[in-house]
Amino acid sequence: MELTPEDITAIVLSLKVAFAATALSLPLGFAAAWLIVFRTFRGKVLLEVLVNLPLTLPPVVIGYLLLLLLGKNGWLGQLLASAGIHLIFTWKAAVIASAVVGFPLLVRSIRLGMESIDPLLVKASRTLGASWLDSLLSVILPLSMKGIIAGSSLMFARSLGEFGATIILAGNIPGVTQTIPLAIYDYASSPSSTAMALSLCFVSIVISVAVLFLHELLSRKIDRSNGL
Amino acid sequence: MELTPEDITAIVLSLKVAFAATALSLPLGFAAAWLIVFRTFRGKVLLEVLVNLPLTLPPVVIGYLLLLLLGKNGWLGQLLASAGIHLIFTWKAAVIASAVVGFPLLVRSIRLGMESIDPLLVKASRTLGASWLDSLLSVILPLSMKGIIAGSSLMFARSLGEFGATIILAGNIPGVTQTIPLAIYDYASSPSSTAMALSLCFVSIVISVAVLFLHELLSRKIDRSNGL
Amino acid sequence: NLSVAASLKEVINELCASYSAKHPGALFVKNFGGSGTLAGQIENGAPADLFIAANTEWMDHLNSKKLIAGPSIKTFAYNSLVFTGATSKKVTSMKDILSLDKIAIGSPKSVPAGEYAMAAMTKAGIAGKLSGKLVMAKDVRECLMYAELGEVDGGFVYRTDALLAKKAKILFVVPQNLYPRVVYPMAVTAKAAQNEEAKAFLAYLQGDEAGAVLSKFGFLLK
Amino acid sequence: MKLHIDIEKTLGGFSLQLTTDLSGERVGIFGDSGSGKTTLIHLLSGLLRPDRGEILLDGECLFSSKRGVDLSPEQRRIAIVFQQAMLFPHLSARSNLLYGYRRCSDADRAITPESLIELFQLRPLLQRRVRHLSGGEKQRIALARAVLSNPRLLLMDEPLSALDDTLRFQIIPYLKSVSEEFRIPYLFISHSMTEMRLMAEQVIVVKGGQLVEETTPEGLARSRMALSQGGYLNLLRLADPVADRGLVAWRWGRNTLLISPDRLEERALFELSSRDIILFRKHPEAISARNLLECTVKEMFDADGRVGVVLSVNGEQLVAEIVRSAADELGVAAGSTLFAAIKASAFRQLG
Amino acid sequence: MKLHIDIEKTLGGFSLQLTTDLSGERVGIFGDSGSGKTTLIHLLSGLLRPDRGEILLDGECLFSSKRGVDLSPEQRRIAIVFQQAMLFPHLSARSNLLYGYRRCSDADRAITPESLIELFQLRPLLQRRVRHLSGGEKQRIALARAVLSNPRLLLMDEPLSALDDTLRFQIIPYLKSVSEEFRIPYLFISHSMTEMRLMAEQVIVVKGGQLVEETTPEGLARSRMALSQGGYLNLLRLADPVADRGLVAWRWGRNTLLISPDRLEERALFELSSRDIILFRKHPEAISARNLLECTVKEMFDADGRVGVVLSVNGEQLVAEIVRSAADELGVAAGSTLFAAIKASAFRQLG
Ligand SMILES: Nc1ncnc2c1ncn2[C@@H]1O[C@H](COP(=O)(O)OP(=O)(O)OP(=O)(O)O)[C@@H](O)[C@H]1O
Ligand SMILES: Nc1ncnc2c1ncn2[C@@H]1O[C@H](COP(=O)(O)OP(=O)(O)OP(=O)(O)O)[C@@H](O)[C@H]1O
Ligand SMILES: [Mg+2]
Ligand SMILES: [Mg+2]
Repeated sequence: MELTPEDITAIVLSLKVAFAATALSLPLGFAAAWLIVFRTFRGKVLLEVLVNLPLTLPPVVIGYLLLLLLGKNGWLGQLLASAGIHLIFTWKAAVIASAVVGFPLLVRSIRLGMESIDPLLVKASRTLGASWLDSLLSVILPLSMKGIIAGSSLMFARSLGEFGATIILAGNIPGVTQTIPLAIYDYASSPSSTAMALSLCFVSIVISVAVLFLHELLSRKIDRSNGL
Repeated sequence: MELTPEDITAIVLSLKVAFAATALSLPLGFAAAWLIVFRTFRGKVLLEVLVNLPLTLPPVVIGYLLLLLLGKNGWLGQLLASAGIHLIFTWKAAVIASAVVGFPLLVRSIRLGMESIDPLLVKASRTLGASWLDSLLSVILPLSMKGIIAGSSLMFARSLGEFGATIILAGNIPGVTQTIPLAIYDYASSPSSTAMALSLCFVSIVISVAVLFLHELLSRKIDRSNGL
Repeated sequence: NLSVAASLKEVINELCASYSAKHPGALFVKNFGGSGTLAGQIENGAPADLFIAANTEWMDHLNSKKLIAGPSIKTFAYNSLVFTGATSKKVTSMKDILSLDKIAIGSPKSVPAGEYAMAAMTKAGIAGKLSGKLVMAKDVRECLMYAELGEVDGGFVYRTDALLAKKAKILFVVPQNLYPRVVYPMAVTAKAAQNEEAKAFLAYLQGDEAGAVLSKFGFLLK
Repeated sequence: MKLHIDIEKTLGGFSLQLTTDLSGERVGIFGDSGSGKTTLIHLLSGLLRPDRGEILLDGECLFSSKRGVDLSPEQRRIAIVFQQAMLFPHLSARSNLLYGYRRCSDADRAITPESLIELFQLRPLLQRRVRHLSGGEKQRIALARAVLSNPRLLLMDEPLSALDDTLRFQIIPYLKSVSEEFRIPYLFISHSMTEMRLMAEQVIVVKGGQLVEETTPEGLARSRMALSQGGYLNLLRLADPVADRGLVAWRWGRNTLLISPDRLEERALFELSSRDIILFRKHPEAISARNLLECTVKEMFDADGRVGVVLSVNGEQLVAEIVRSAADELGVAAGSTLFAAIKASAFRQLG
Repeated sequence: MKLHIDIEKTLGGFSLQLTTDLSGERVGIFGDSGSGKTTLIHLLSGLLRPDRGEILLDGECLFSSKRGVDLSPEQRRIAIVFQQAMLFPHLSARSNLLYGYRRCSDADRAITPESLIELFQLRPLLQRRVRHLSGGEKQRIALARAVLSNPRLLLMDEPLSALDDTLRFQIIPYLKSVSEEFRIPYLFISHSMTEMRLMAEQVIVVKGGQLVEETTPEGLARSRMALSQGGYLNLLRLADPVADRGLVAWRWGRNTLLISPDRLEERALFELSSRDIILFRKHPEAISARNLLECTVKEMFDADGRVGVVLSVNGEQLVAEIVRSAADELGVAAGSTLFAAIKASAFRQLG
């Protein structure tokens, strides 16, 4: 097994993208889970559908829709462009693609974590003078940490494998937006470099196993510190 | 919004594939979850990694690996061929691709369901004369039904969106293996038929919303019948 | 910034390398993908200066939207359709493929090579008899992969792709009279219309040196 | 404290409708399970929103459907102590203790951690993990945590019922001293008559979401004497224990009581069931009961067929419970003299 | 039943090492929390695997590390009744009831559902959802379910401790009649001395995973008289109640006892604490206690400084508990005559 410098770049980029996508989604996923678990409001079903949508649509479609939204003519794209921000074709686009695709998995895990919090603990914090935001950060956040970690590891793993949405939104530019799956795609589309494709697959597997282990480790640690 | 007869075929095929993939994976996913939750054995970590692998690898890679395994020269493919079974390029291949890709999501949900079963209930059934298999079917299965339903709906939704692995293992043959995502891909590749692509996206979304609702409905019903 | 059809990856990489060697200041950012994907990206503001497509359809589409500097559209290269496979059966002409079990072509709706292959079969009068045997692939490379792995007896691919294969051999060349010419058009995007470097590279690609490289990879120059 | 409550709330099949004006520092809320006590205090603290009505605390409007006022829980400054301690499992004992204090504005910080740590003897617990605390220690921290949030009113929802008897009475003195030392009025929910008598000055009785009675703990205890397992529970404050042939002689006002040995403390609280007192008209001679007290009948009251006899024993008071036939036979009447026999083992030391 | 146990098992920091031969139909297992009782019955039933040793039931080897025998739980035919009923929540009461019966081979089906439904009065419950059953109903179903699996041995792990007092004693007669009518021997775990005395003929006491004592329920009760809150609990089987001026006169052998009214049944079981009996050397005249019994001292025993006085009352037996100084003062000795005063409210009806 040998890796070219380009492969190494792709691996580093993949890790960077997966990491950034996870970090970016965490606050949003946490907020979405909180809304779904602790709040009752109109349009909750809509939120649930929206959150779960990326799961159902093929990533290619998601990528295409994102391109329409964030592109030159998309309303969000125009907004960002007027602020001097160009996302398409940069590694940031890869981050956004991964983030959207992995979001439902993240929210589902955090929800499960939150659903096991005793609501009286939250109430207790409110009567002790914490505003809802304070209570969210000082009680709900630490107590749903297990779900957050599970969700993050799931999302990280999913991001490492994200292909369809990324190639559309970010392009397949070696050294800039070419993540491991895109590099594998490149290799695999030429019969002469199947071996290279397989080495990258192997790297991918090794990373995800490492993530799984890290997750087990962290969640055991949290079990211990919460005395569960 | 208009749908051609070919689109209708694709929709029906998609539903059939998603349904078959879910039905096929359920017993296996249930068994895998059971092994992980209730049993201690060597190689458990290996099983966990294997189950979670499809999450990390890009679907294209999964498709490629499945092709190597199930193809004419793959060992499993040869075995099946000698039994007169040819999977590749049939709708069954699409089922297998979807099943493999959705498997980690299914297992994770069933696990969460099983982890909430009081182990004493299982023990009680054993001392009442149930063998482990009997106890699995008469106690563990009905009590993890909520997780099974959540997992199935997740898996069904994921199957509806499966593209990367399917297109490699099953090809993109209209009327035979062309599911909704593949049809969208075909439409999207030509500048003139973007509108058709969007109608199919819309169908996809409608179906997944329906699945989400069905899931909510079923899991409430189970809540009620278990008196939780 | 180049947006290049994926099937041209190897040749473009080599051309860029040799250009850079002569013009040390030139820096390339290459994006490889399907022609439709690339066009969609350009339509939505992707920073591409030069677009090389695998067919004229998407080029025309962009041109009609005034995203391409119209006058700069040139032909990059031509290609030809061949039938390749690792089968032991004797296949030397369009008629012979009737004896095969499975044949891979690109999905005619989304893959130009598939469209050409379909046209050729129709013209040869065998399309009707093959309908159950065709395997539609996502792109040409997938066709080749199927052929290489022996999952199909053979497939219609471009000559350039067929030359990359190890196991699959070119069994016959599809007569040019059966299908429209395979053209790779290239153009500078509207945005880069005033970009001298882009124009210079475009000119280089039309030159003799580029021609030699293209021939090496199996492309036709006219 | 002046608390004006006039609220309605419907929850599923249950509806609460309650109007009352409470004043006084220590109010007990008594009622069967499901009568709406917890619902009431959730409404008061802002954790639940009444359907209609208003709540005024010391003149300030906390909620009013008419005026559209609805202060959030943190604005009301009403702390709750729950049945389970509800400590935050991810924080240390110290951080739990200071949770409310840290969120309290400087102006309101009348009570400081130091004083409470002293009073509640929390110092050795501060560094501990929550799960390494015993049930009683947890509840002590929870109580201190609530007090340190410097609330205007403390609501206690059966704060002791998850604890075993010993712990329960160890904590009661803390609860009372909190209110006294820091002038925090409280509402105290309990099913236990003894807790009620130790903790409350007045009691409201709730039933089916409605207020059915306003009374005193003593009145409540007497009216429910016949119904409860232990009858009327006399609470005796005893002092100066001295060992006496295997037993302990405690001073009870100007009397001495012989009691089976338990923990020795300078002063202690004992419980004695009205049913553990046997009355004689004449002095019985040799008797296994170690306490024989000469006493005068102060008054008598009826409770569901039983007779409560309020006795004066050298200035101290004791309620004995006898059946009607015994009352007739003994000729008990206000002013008559009797002998009360009590076994050494009948007393139960609390706390 | 003959049960030979000789096993070792280590679980984390806890290790169980137990060797005994039990015979008899009703064996109690007594021990503090954490002493290994549950572990022991899990080992017996095959839910846990001993590290070493052997278990023989009526000669059949259930487990032997030497011979490599380890029957699975369903092969052992040993049923367990747990502290919580552990009914399957997804099944109806009827399906729960028949769960074990359906899995029982024809040859072993000595007990039929019909007979048990009758005995346990389950007919009105059969169609109900599990969650619509009360705690006591659940436990009755759980017990019947275990019995209907036609086990060779029934293990009961504190089957009553999750129930309130009333329910608890409603169920005990069922438990006993099961063993008697269907000849199923049982091992019964409990912390309650009264349950032990009602349910067991012999008792093994477990401590720290070791067997520390083999005794009878009576021996156990006497030796622990001073330690437990209620002292020694006398169990009195009374019959033929007759109303008597607000009280109820029950027949106790050839004696009559006046007791505060509770449920009226032809025969009933009452509990009376040894501490609720006051002894006099002479007959006291007017007294509020409604029962004054003349009795003879049969024997006396010491328990941690207290004196247990075994009294014979017209052929019935009663244990009173007094302190040493009282024993001296009264001059109690075997053969002496005393008067025992007991208040009408001191009796507690069980079940
Ligand atoms: N969210 C709710 N939806 C429907 N009914 C409710 C809800 N919350 C409480 N109830 C009902 O309101 C009634 C009063 O409940 P509450 O908890 O106030 O009683 P409580 O007096 O505190 O009882 P306990 O002494 O058992 O704590 C109960 O019958 C309960 O079932
Ligand atoms: N799986 C386990 N791992 C480690 N220790 C265990 C395990 N199971 C039980 N123990 C320990 O074994 C000891 C005995 O437990 P066991 O449940 O048998 O006690 P018990 O006598 O039934 O107590 P109780 O009366 O509270 O039910 C306890 O100290 C317990 O902590
Ligand atoms: Mg309550
Ligand atoms: Mg136990």
